[in-house]
Amino acid sequence: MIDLSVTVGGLTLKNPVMPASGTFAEELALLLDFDRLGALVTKTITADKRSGNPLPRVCELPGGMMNAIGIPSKGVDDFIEHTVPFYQRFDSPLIASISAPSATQFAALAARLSATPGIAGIEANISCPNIEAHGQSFAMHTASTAQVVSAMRAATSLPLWVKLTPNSGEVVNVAKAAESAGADAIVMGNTLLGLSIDVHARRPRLGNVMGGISGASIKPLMVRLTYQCAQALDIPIIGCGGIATAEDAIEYLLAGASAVQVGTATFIHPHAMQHVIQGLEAFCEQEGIAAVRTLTGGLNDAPGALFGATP
Amino acid sequence: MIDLSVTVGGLTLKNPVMPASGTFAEELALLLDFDRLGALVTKTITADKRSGNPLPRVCELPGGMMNAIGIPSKGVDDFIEHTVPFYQRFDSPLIASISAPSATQFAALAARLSATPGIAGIEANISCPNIEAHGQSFAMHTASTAQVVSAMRAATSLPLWVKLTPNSGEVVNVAKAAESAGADAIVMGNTLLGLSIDVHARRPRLGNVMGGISGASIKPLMVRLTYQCAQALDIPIIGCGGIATAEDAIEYLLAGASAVQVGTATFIHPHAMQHVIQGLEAFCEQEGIAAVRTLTGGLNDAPGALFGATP
Amino acid sequence: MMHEGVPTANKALIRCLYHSESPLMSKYLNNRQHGFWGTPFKSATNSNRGREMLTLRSPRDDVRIATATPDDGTALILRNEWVNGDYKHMVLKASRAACQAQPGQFFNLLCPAEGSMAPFFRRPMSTYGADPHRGEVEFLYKVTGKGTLALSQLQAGDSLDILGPLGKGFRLQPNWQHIVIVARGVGLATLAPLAEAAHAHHIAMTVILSARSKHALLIPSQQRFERLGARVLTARDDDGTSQLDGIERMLREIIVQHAPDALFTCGSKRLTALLKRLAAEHGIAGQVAMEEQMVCGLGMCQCCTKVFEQDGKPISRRVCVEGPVFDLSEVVA
Amino acid sequence: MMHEGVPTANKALIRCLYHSESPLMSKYLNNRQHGFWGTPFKSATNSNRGREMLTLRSPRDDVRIATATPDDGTALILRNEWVNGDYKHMVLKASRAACQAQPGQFFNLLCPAEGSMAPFFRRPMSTYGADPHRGEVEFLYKVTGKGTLALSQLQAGDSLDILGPLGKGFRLQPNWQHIVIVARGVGLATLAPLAEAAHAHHIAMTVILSARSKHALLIPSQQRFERLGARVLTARDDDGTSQLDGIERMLREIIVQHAPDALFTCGSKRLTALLKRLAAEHGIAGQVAMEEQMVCGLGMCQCCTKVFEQDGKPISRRVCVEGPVFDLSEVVA
Ligand SMILES: Cc1cc2nc3c(=O)[nH]c(=O)nc-3n(C[C@H](O)[C@H](O)[C@H](O)COP(=O)(O)OP(=O)(O)OC[C@H]3O[C@@H](n4cnc5c(N)ncnc54)[C@H](O)[C@@H]3O)c2cc1C
Ligand SMILES: Cc1cc2nc3c(=O)[nH]c(=O)nc-3n(C[C@H](O)[C@H](O)[C@H](O)COP(=O)(O)OP(=O)(O)OC[C@H]3O[C@@H](n4cnc5c(N)ncnc54)[C@H](O)[C@@H]3O)c2cc1C
Ligand SMILES: Cc1cc2nc3c(=O)[nH]c(=O)nc-3n(C[C@H](O)[C@H](O)[C@H](O)COP(=O)(O)O)c2cc1C
Ligand SMILES: Cc1cc2nc3c(=O)[nH]c(=O)nc-3n(C[C@H](O)[C@H](O)[C@H](O)COP(=O)(O)O)c2cc1C
Ligand code: FES
Ligand code: FES
Repeated sequence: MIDLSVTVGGLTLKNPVMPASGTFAEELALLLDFDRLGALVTKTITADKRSGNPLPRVCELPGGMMNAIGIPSKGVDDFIEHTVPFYQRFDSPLIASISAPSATQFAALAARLSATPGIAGIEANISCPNIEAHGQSFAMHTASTAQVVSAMRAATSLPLWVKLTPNSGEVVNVAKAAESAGADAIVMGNTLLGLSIDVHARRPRLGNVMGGISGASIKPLMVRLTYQCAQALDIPIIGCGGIATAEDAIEYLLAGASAVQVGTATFIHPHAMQHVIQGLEAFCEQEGIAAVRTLTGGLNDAPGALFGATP
Repeated sequence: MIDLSVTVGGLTLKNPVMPASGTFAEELALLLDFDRLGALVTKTITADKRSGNPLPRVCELPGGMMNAIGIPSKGVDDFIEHTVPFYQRFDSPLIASISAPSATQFAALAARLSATPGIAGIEANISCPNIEAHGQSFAMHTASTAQVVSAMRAATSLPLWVKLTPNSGEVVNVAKAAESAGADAIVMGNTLLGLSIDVHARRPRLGNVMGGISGASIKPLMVRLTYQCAQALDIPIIGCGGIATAEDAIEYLLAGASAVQVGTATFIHPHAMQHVIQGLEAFCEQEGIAAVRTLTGGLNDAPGALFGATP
Repeated sequence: MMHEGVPTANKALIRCLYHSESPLMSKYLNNRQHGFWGTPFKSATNSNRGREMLTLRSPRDDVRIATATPDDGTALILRNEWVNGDYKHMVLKASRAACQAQPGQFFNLLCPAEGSMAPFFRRPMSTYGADPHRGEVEFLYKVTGKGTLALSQLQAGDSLDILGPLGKGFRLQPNWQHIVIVARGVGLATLAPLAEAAHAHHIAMTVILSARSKHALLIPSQQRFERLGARVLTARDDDGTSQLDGIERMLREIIVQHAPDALFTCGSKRLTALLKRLAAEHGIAGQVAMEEQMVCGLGMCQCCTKVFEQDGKPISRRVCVEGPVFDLSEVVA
Repeated sequence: MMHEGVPTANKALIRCLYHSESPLMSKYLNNRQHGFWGTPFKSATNSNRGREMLTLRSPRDDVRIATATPDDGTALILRNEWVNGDYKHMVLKASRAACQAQPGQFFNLLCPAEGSMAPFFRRPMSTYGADPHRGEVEFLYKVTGKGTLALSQLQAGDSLDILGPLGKGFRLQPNWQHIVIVARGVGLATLAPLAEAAHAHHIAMTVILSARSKHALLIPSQQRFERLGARVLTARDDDGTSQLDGIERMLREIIVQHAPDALFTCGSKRLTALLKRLAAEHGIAGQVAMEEQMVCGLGMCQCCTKVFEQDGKPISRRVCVEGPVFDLSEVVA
């Protein structure tokens, strides 16, 4: 039997595959056995109720999508009263994804959830491009990242995963800032800010004008960022972006990720995560690998031989 | 007859469509009448001969590609002696794309070309991700951009187009720095740095490990950056990234671009630029538009009505 | 895999979120009756494949609604024929779970991807027919964009991934005597099975067909409804009768003559607003099947939300799980 | 559009970049002869469709090489049949320009795109046959990855965008008496047309077929070459003879007995190195058709470069335009 277990930011998961926040909810239990998943990551919640962005909130792109859902939320009270109890039936660790407008409010929300039994860890969504104007989330810069992560670190002893954004031009520095401020793991990462226009209507396809790109088109970018972060960090990295197959997941593991999150793919194939887990097992069997965790950072990244002539 | 002409950074072009540097060369004259193109943009050259990167230099991605060609060049002498004369046969303006390791060398190369008859403008490729380590090109930061652009501005009176990179986290500030330093137009933009791994060989698919992503997958990102730059700049913007059809081009025009460049699409369909030009004309006819330039900035970007309830 | 099936969640009683309007279990007794539009629904007995009953919490009260669990399976296309210039009728061999679909429920279809023009999201499609005995489900769809074009190119023998049945369908009260259905354009596909179910329930029907002139579906729909014993009135745009006030006049006459128990419609905002007003005015029940852009169809992505009203306050509901059929009283006109 | 065609560049004499080895115009006189492998090439007269002669500047000298201009057109598939388990033989109705293809030239094929597994780059494929009179071109291809799989699924009546003829093919000197062709695996597809051309030139041939055991192409190739009057020696891996030294022994015998004028091979690095050594040792000419990953196939993208040697110095050449056929003397072993 292949050992699929991995340890990530203070948690041991039965396998490296979990849902990406916002692409997974209770209703999927109608189709998928949640006990097969490495962890259960909830939709980002906020302390207060939020309505979310204007419609349309999604649009298609070639081989992917863009969204500006805008984190509609029933608030933390409903989350603690209804959502957390629902997930107690399953033995996979529950990771609560949170967002807030300020470092202090992030810390308060983190503290509130730390006091709630049944929550195994917190994923800080400091990278949502659809809340502040034009994607200026905390994770765009090192200073704001350090400030919000240290505030949360002081507020909770639960494993704290910090989710970053590819929209920042200094992702590795931001990742190091999160690490120094006490993050237990980095999630790399959230959606890439884009704009898609209906040329006949002369209108953006999303009510919020801009939105976050996800799916296959962002995979090479996110694998690169995972690789760069892995070179610079000691804490584990959770790779996320365009994963639909086991091969996609293995690219992230080889680049340095310890676990992966599957998002958009579940919308198209509700059993996507199950297929990725099965595919990981088959790959390890074929390649004679005893434990999937040994793939982490397994990339042979020596450049090719120099090209020996000018044209 | 529809008026397809546009003025960009001091040049009047017969239509807004031109090749993206590095995806166009003399051999295409065997298939395409260069006189039909808005402008002719050459492969980036360097003062000295360069061999270019190790093989493999390209790999496929879903609906796009990644490259780490590494600007192989025969040097400026060969360019002036053989390449420039070749293009004199055509009446479309010739834009020479240049790269150099330092601001002073950029300026020297710009001066050398300004003294060469037949060159209508210079495109400064300060955004190639495959030369310096891990994409740290000039256009990543405002200071380095200002320095290199002002040096070139002093060295040439030719129209100076500055090509930016989506890898920077402060693209709009970099664009403004280029504008203040004297750029006549911004090209938005070069490729997005990525990493693609062959999981069976445990090797990067490119000899240079990382490479630049191009094609359909980067279009929504580049349209967004074009839109943000257009809001902040007075100088014209040339949109580039994933353009294969007239509709793609019109997205950029509506977002604020005055002209567009077609790159990867020409590799798959050598007549791609011709089809885009024909498509622009047909679109204007259908929509009753007399001059294509009136599309520039035509996006109605009012956000949708607020969503009036919480879940 | 021919059929993903639901996990044998023997361990846990899975409680999910579900909206419920009436306490009545959504059971319909349908006897078999062939109509041009294909077979009506069979009785919706909850399949006893050793699965825990899935109880879904309604946002307001904790009523247990036994409903078929959706199945993420691959169906085999038996027929996929043009009904007229715009519409195709697809019949598939599908799983037991899929064939439990109720009128007003829908499926999310994985359209085949062809080159760069490939559709990415699944496309939602109402159940046009579902027959557990023949093991078949049917869709009647208008070919408009990338996804429906891809569906239209499928041939008998091809397979199609279908996710469903999804959402909450129409609710019929057993004590109802007479209902009115106002159908327009493609809404006919969603409402035809409702008429079948009402007929099986021995509930009398008046159907108002409102369509542009020689609308493709007009004549065949009229025949189908008439075969179910419905009184069919047509309101055509070209002869000016299908203007909203024309339909209002017809409805007022029906309300006076037949005192219908409930009004039903699908899709069009203006018709929904009219029915809501008349239903409130005369204390009649009413339901509307709505449409909104969807991605997951399961209630996870939050893209298909609309503003409804409840006890006078605005509340956000997901069309895919809390609908697509909503009570007229909740709808914001 | 059935056929893009070259712009009527009447205005300017278009000078491009092209590599040339020998001053001889690349003309081959081929008479028609059917072989299992399809029709050999017709004489390559430069089509006089009012186009300026395209003169391509060679990097070293300014020799004018008249060559067919590539055409970006859509061809109609006549046949696309399995030759054996791995290989398919495709025959297409193509444009006049396409049918001017010479042995060693290739086409860049736009493989159809199927969902997420769609190939993106065009796939380069040697001309297996080109017949201007029948207006047909042929490809013999091994089904290995995404692109060739997509090609293999095309049927008679389907269309395929083909860009070509591309690159520089084999050069035969009219005064040559005897040539040796060493073919291995899929290289047979590239070298078969060379044999046809040599035969038409009344040049005697010895062919060494080196392939794994019952290699799919072995027997049919042997028959085809023998029909052209070639002496065929086979070197099979399984009986140990196709080891490199086995082939070297055969070559040395042929050199001694027949004093061949030139040695030809395709693809494999080890065979190329062996032929380069023997050609240098005995002052014999030699050419090799090479393969490298390609995107544009036209010389623009710079991805298909290899290091060659010229006057003892390393120089970079593009396999797609300065090749795919190179002189053995330039190749770096
Ligand atoms: C619950 C429900 C039931 C439906 N039942 C039927 C039916 O029985 N018969 C029928 O012909 N149509 C029905 N529709 C509409 C059908 O989903 C759209 O016609 C279809 O999605 C159009 O996809 P396309 O790719 O052809 O068009 P495109 O314009 O290419 O679609 C682009 C995007 O917009 C979405 N979209 C476009 N039109 C609609 C629409 N009217 N409703 C929802 N999303 C849309 C598509 O799903 C896709 O995400 C139903 C829609 C919903 C929500
Ligand atoms: C000039 C030239 C002539 C050729 N002639 C023939 C021929 O007559 N018959 C034949 O069967 N094959 C021939 N080949 C090889 C053929 O191009 C490859 O088999 C084909 O590209 C594989 O594509 P794929 O999608 O099936 O494989 P994949 O593995 O999916 O291809 C992935 C990428 O690698 C490239 N690639 C893979 N193998 C090769 C290769 N051997 N050479 C160049 N690129 C490759 C593909 O083009 C594609 O870009 C030729 C190659 C060249 C360069
Ligand atoms: C519809 C939608 C909703 C999302 N909501 C959230 C969210 O609430 N919180 C969050 O951190 N990320 C959210 N994301 C981002 C995903 O978690 C993930 O980071 C991103 O989509 C990239 O992964 P993918 O390509 O596998 O989807 C959302 C993505 C989508 C498509
Ligand atoms: C093979 C290849 C080579 C390129 N070479 C250059 C170059 O030399 N200089 C440059 O400024 N951009 C170069 N680019 C980037 C393109 O000019 C263009 O900015 C980018 O590919 C995005 O456009 P596209 O999606 O239409 O290709 C190259 C791109 C490719 C794919
Ligand atoms: S379609 Fe995803 S929540 Fe309704
Ligand atoms: S394939 Fe583009 S230069 Fe050879």
